[in-house]
Amino acid sequence: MKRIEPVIFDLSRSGRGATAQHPPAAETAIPAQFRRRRPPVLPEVSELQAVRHYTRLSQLNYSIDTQFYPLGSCTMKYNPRACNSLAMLPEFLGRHPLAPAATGQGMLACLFELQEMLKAVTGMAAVSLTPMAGAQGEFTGVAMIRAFHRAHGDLARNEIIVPDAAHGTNPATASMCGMKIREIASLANGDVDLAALDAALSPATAGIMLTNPSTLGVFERRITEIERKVHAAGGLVYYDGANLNAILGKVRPGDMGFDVIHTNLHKTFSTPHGGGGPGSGAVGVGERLLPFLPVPVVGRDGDRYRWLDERDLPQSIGQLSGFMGNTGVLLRAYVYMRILGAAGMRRVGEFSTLNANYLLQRLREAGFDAAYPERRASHEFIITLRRQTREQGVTAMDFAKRLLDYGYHAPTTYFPLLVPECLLIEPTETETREELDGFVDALVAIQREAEADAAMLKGAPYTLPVRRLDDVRAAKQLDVAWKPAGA
Amino acid sequence: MKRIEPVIFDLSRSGRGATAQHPPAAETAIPAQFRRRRPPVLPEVSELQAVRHYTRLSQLNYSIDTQFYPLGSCTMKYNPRACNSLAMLPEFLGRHPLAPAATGQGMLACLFELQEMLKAVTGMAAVSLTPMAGAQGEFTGVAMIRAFHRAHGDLARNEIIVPDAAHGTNPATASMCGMKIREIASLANGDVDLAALDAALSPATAGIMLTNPSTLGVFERRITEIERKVHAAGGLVYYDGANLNAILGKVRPGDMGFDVIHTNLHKTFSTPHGGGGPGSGAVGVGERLLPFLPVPVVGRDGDRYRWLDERDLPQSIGQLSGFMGNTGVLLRAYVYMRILGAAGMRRVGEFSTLNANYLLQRLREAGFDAAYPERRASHEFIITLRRQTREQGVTAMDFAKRLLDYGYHAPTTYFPLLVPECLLIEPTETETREELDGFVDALVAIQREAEADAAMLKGAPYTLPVRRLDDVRAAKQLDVAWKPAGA
Amino acid sequence: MPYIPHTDEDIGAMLERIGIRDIDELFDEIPKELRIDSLPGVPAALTEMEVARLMSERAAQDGRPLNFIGAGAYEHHIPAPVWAITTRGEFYSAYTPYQAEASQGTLQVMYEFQSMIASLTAMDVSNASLYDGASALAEACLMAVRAHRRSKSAHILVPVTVNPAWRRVARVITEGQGLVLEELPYCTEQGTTIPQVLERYAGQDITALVIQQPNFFGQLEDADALARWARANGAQVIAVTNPVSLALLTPPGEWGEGGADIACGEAQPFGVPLSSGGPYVGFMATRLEHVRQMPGRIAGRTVDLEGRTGFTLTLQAREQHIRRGKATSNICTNQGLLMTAATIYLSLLGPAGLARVAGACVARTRELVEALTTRCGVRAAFPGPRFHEAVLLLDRPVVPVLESLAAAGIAGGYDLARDFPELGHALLVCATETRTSADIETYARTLHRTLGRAAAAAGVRP
Amino acid sequence: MPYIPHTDEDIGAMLERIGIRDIDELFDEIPKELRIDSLPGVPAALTEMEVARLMSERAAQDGRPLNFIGAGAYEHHIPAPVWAITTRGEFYSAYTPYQAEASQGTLQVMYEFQSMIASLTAMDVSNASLYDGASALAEACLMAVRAHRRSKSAHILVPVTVNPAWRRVARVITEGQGLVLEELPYCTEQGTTIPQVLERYAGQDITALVIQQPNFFGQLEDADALARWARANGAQVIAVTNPVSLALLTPPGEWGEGGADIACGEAQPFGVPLSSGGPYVGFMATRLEHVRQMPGRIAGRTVDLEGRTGFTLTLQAREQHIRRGKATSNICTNQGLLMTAATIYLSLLGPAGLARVAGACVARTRELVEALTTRCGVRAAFPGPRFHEAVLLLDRPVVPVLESLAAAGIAGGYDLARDFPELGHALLVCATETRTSADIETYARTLHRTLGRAAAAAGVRP
Ligand SMILES: Cc1ncc(COP(=O)(O)O)c(C=O)c1O
Ligand SMILES: Cc1ncc(COP(=O)(O)O)c(C=O)c1O
Repeated sequence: MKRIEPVIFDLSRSGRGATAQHPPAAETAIPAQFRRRRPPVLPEVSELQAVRHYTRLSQLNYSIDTQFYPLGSCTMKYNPRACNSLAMLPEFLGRHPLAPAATGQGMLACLFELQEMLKAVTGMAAVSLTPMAGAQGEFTGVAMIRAFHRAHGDLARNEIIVPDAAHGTNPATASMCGMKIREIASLANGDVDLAALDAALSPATAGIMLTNPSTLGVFERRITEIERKVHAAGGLVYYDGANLNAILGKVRPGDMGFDVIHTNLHKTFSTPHGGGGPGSGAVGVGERLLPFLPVPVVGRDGDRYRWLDERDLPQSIGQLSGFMGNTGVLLRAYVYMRILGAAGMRRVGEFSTLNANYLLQRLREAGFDAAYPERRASHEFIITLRRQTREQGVTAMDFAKRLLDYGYHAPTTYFPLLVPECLLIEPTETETREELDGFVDALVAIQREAEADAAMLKGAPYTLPVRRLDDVRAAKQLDVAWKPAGA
Repeated sequence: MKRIEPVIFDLSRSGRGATAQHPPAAETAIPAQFRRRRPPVLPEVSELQAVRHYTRLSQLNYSIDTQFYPLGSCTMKYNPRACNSLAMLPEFLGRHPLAPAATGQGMLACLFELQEMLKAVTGMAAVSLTPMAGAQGEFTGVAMIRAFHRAHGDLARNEIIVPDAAHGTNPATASMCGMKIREIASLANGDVDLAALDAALSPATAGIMLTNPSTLGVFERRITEIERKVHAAGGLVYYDGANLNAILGKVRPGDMGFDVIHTNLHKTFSTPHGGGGPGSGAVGVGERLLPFLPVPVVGRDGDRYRWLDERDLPQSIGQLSGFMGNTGVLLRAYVYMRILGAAGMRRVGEFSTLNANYLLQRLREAGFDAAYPERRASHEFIITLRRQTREQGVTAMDFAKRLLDYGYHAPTTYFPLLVPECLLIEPTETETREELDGFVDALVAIQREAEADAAMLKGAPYTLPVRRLDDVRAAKQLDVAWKPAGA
Repeated sequence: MPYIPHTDEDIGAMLERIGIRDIDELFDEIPKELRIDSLPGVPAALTEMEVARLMSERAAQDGRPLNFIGAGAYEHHIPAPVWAITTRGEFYSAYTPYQAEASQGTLQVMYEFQSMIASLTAMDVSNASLYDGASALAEACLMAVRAHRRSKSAHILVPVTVNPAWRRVARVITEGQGLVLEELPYCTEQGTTIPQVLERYAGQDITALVIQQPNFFGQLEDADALARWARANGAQVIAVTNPVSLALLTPPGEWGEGGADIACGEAQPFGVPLSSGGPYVGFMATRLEHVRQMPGRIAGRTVDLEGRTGFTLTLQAREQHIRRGKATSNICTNQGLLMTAATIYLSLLGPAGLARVAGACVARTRELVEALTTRCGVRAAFPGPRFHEAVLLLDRPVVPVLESLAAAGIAGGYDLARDFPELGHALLVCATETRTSADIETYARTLHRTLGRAAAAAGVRP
Repeated sequence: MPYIPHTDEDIGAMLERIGIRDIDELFDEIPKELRIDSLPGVPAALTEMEVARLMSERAAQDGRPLNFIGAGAYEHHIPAPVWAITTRGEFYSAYTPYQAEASQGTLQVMYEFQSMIASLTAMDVSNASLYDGASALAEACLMAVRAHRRSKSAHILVPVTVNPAWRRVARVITEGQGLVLEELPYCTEQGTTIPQVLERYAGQDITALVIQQPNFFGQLEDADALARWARANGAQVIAVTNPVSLALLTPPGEWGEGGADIACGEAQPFGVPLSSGGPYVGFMATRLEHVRQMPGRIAGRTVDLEGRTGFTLTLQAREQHIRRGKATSNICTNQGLLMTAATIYLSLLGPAGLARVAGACVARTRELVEALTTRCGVRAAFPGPRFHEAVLLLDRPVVPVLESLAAAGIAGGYDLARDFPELGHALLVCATETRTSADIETYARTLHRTLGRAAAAAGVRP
């Protein structure tokens, strides 16, 4: 009976508008040959209609602010509101990126200090803040590795080694950089198969991309061995720091001998995910890659800050965004790090790990199967529902959809690809024990439902704004842009 | 299955806290005799828990931003977001009320111009912005009337005439001022009964409080006659301007000869209702009451603004709030009025009236009974469900609760008291024709439901966070403050 | 047409449906001679962009002076979540929760606020806000008269150490009902009310005694002794408190042996910005036995048709919309949104955080007093424990000093000359947890310079 | 412990359940020699209040200069509802909508954004954002190579009138895959690309031609002629546009006869603040036939089990999380929140409002150019129609002039010396609807003074 919210275009009426937002008409004198013949079809709605529409749409979402959101690999922790409001002070928002550095000393001071703090927590020699997300950070890293080999005349090194558990962006990035991908297997215990690594190393090896703790939810125990092997083979070592949350303040990639790392500020440093972004994939480098760092980087001359560019860093791989990356995201991360401080950052690693291991323990006691039962969980872990699929015919997807009915966002499903029917569960340090206990209760209840009436689970969710959606139809009968009726 | 949101105290755990908000501990050295023995019981929750809790609670509300909200007498129009963000500029928020006027010239300029605009739209000689809501505006008005008679040595005038259709605050205010209330009847056509007025007038008459357009949703046609009669009897005339929205820019209380008016800035000038306030009940006065205006008032000396107080206005009734009223609300109203401008204000009157009359017409065509069928609607109107109550046994309450299921907030029910089973419906000018049509469709559908299954309606609402609530129990088994279990 | 959605087609169709030709016909019941067709005096419309520019310029003009004024309104840090959530449309643009089922958010917040206020004050029940602290005191006086059935005098004793603006407001609001608010003098050495002054009222019909703790000067009254006297003499106790102080100080409900009958005050310090004086949020709490005399909205917990917990407005028979001329007050619209902010604030601070805020206020004000008295040649007017603010004595009129501080970007305090001439050149200053040592240093340096320069100009040695 | 809810009791109970004694044991799989126990280089924690003070001071230090810079980022009025809604927790703190049923809000916004971009560009389909305009151009080049099956050269012609920063970014991002971006010179008299320069590529295997309209100088290119050449010579057309201009200018989908193949650009002007360069929001649209080559998220409309309309991510087989090394791009996290802001912005502006914004930009920039050329002795570099910005020629190096304007609170434009030395002392200026005549007057007056004073100092007559 309650209305499904229509598409904004369906609310549109010719001649309506939020006119308080329309500047007065002006004479433009653009010659006819350049002029558009028909105006674009955009919504014509009142301000109230727009406000009501988007407010209602927002209410259809699950989010950290409303639900526990244990999406593995995504670090859905509380995004402190102060980070938003302080990054959105009018002076910061109003500043043009090309305005003279003299009018941006306050902002640049924050970014400079952020660079320093990221150096400290990663143990790297230098940091560039410009990559606009993790994947662009990866791109930056691989591009620097490429530039390093080129600078050494080592043109044949065009292979990147990637463990099979890697996030999809790792191989995608390698391809984007024109590299060949050598995938290597993981062992049954979650560590990388060193024999496979040995076999993969060759004079063509440009480097390895390693996620640690890996997306299997475990810390790679032989990390220094891997580092040494790759370096010995002439390759460089790349650290996908997306899971830095797990080890923050406990162990540093720089100390493991890595040449480059990207960090997802939108994970570890709690800038919001915004329903798909923005992020920031700041990269840190060791001495080897320092000359290749992307520009711009914030430098300090005496007590003045300024952006360093290619003129300062002539070997830089160059620029990756129109200006200097996602400054607003960086300011949010800066605020977060200042509020946490050194001790707070260590606690992030500790309590995210505590929460994950507690949750894993409770789920195992409740009869769920850990994918790596003999391992400590990092800040996340995997349970596999292979048994349930075999016995009750209910899949990880069914559990996930049913969890939504219980008021929890689902964990990551079907990733990493090598664990069948898996749920990758990351509670983060900002959730309470009660919330974790409630989640266990829900999974237990669903397990009972599966045993009693598996077919019911197939129909889940039941209480969300829509029931399970037809993805196949979405791809086949492609409708990705609204068309006026009859068009 | 989805959790009802617990009371925040039930989320509390001893030792938990949103510690980013706690300043460092300091030595206070307060002598033991003054010290509290047990700390107060306040929630101990994390910042995320608080954010999640109050975000979820907010989603349980209907509001203008999410629903059509045709609550009669309340003018639930769109509250432009700009009014909020511009009133909340950091300099305005941070200013202490007792800081020297030199540091508040920008704010005072806004309030001074607001006074001028309110004078212009009400047609009064002067305005004070200090009353903090409509009812305090009424109090101010009656207190000024009292002061006027006293100043004229007219100590016997202690009766206030109030039509039976009046809002409850009118008689309550009169009592609060120590006045006796003479209630007079309305005619079947919605106008005041002049014979009753004549009978009520006497040497004890201090004044009359008149709402126009009245809460019956009609304009008092013999307004000037009433004004003349009361003035002739030595009384003063008070204009309850809560319904000013209906006549904005079309007719002015000052031109009708009124001595004092309060306006609800939180209705006509669209400052938000905030789930119960704040408001502002700025009062305008004619020449007679000018000396008695409450302080402070913004004055201008050359190009400087300052607050005028009792030293400037020695006959003032005095001060009604700790400082100068609800400044932040006043700034919101100021922004609203500047964006509307003179033409926009006239349109408020026109389109709120158009929407009401259109909606009334459509409902009448759909078979609903207007309480005052021969009258034009003002910006609101009454339908009575007396017939439905008689025929199907469903009440105005049942219709109201069922409307919630249809995604509409209910109109005002059972007010004014003299129309049985009434709905007082005020659509406001900011709603679209489609929204009004949808509302008609819902009422028609409910009428059909009433005919088919009246008992079902008694159980409404069905789709809200709770079903119909037990008000009797709430009053009998009073639970108005959380107690720890076992306390 | 800003904020009006009607297209020409809409207007045409609507007029046709109503059966009229133009909108003006809808106003044909209004006497012709009264109708106007323009609004001289109201400027033409601006766009949102233009008004935003205007307001930004006016705000910039006002600046952000470093604030050391208290005197009833306090600058505290407001946690970022407070207003991010309070201004969510669902809170911001809702009405008073008349339809309980569609307003559970607001109603539950009210219930939580009431619970917090009751606990802070150690009273049984609280309402869900009054306009502000001053009007809350007025309402408390009126309520005391209603609640104290045996007392016929409507005679209330109000110490002069109670906020003078609030005393003025209470007088304006209560005089219509014939209340007599009689002032109790204070000790100009101690800055507090000496319980002995009450002796001359012994045996008289006194309806209530008001006690403000901490008092307007920031000094701590002997609330226990005052409350004991009231109880012994058949008078009710109306407590006025800065609720931040209740994190540390004995709550009104425990004053003397029996505690206060009514506790009221200003909850602005709980997450509500200074905002030039409002909107703020008055609070009031009382004993269960008096709940039916209390003004203002009250939310209660109850159950729905299915037995689920829910919240609703309760005891509405006290209110104007039901009881009309016999209501406990005329209040209708109150300060709901600020009440929401205060509730979120208190949830974020909790008992530990609030105690720290209170403690920091004490410590900072002490630091301020020390800095100014040791370095600027002013002296503290009163000894004895104080909270939040302090009275300083200058050797010259306060206003010119404040003006020159203002020119240096400092809001230096509140001049007591109007209300307390007997104190001489007295300045009320305040430092909350928001003032750093560097801020205090800035104040001390600037005041030193100001006094020195003025003195030099006048040929006086500081 | 900021943002961590664990009480001592929680910790004890959790450790016990896990069966360990302290949290450090959880890290026992990490080689001991790697573990650290402090973080020198990271300062100690501050409270939110302290950081708020710090950030406010830093913001105040930066001030709010009057801005006349464009060059790829534009100051427009942002309607108040845009960020009030965008920062609602449900949008702000949600992830990419992997669980469609619990993310209908975000998904529908994506669908609406795609619809708006498709309509503005007159293309069939759009994605739901890329990082920014520069990286969108890079992705467009890579996509063109994938989409143009017949072309083997990966050779793309890029006029020098395309934003130089974007050209740099495109080069960095595409060089790994061996793309060759070849620069096309422009006419230094007209400030546009002369279609004739293309003649020397006739008959060559050119994968695509990039056309930026309006170009980096704000001048209007003969997009029709350029696009026609591309089509006639078997090259794809990659359109780069400021989407505000599309309210008035021929959209890429209608350039020449066949229209562009890919349209991309920066949607920052749609409600996204300047914010020192980001986060912004790149967009990309294409023809239906190329949709499977497009990078980025796409939301599609479908039905649920009960046949109700709903939205879901679609064509995910293009993306890295499915296709991994063979994906159309490595992009994962994108600019969802800014996409949300842009969608709300466009809903509030509508076709009429956006046309007015575009028109005001044209008119204001014309007014600015007139004021500066007639009063300050600078001259416009190029004739011909322009949009949004203009190149001015000075008689002396630009940087010192900009610095002295900055000292007067004016961000006076962008120095073209680095990228366009052939133009001499060239300054790119811009005025949007946010600049008033008074602002332009302020600029003209200040520039006049600056040039005069500098000239006087150097003994030069202006
Ligand atoms: C392990 C890992 N690496 C890389 C990424 C890519 O980061 P982004 O989404 O910011 O591009 C992610 C994000 O999901 C990830 O989980
Ligand atoms: C006609 C009328 N008068 C007076 C009032 C009282 O105004 P307030 O609620 O602002 O005190 C109202 C508010 O509902 C009203 O409708």
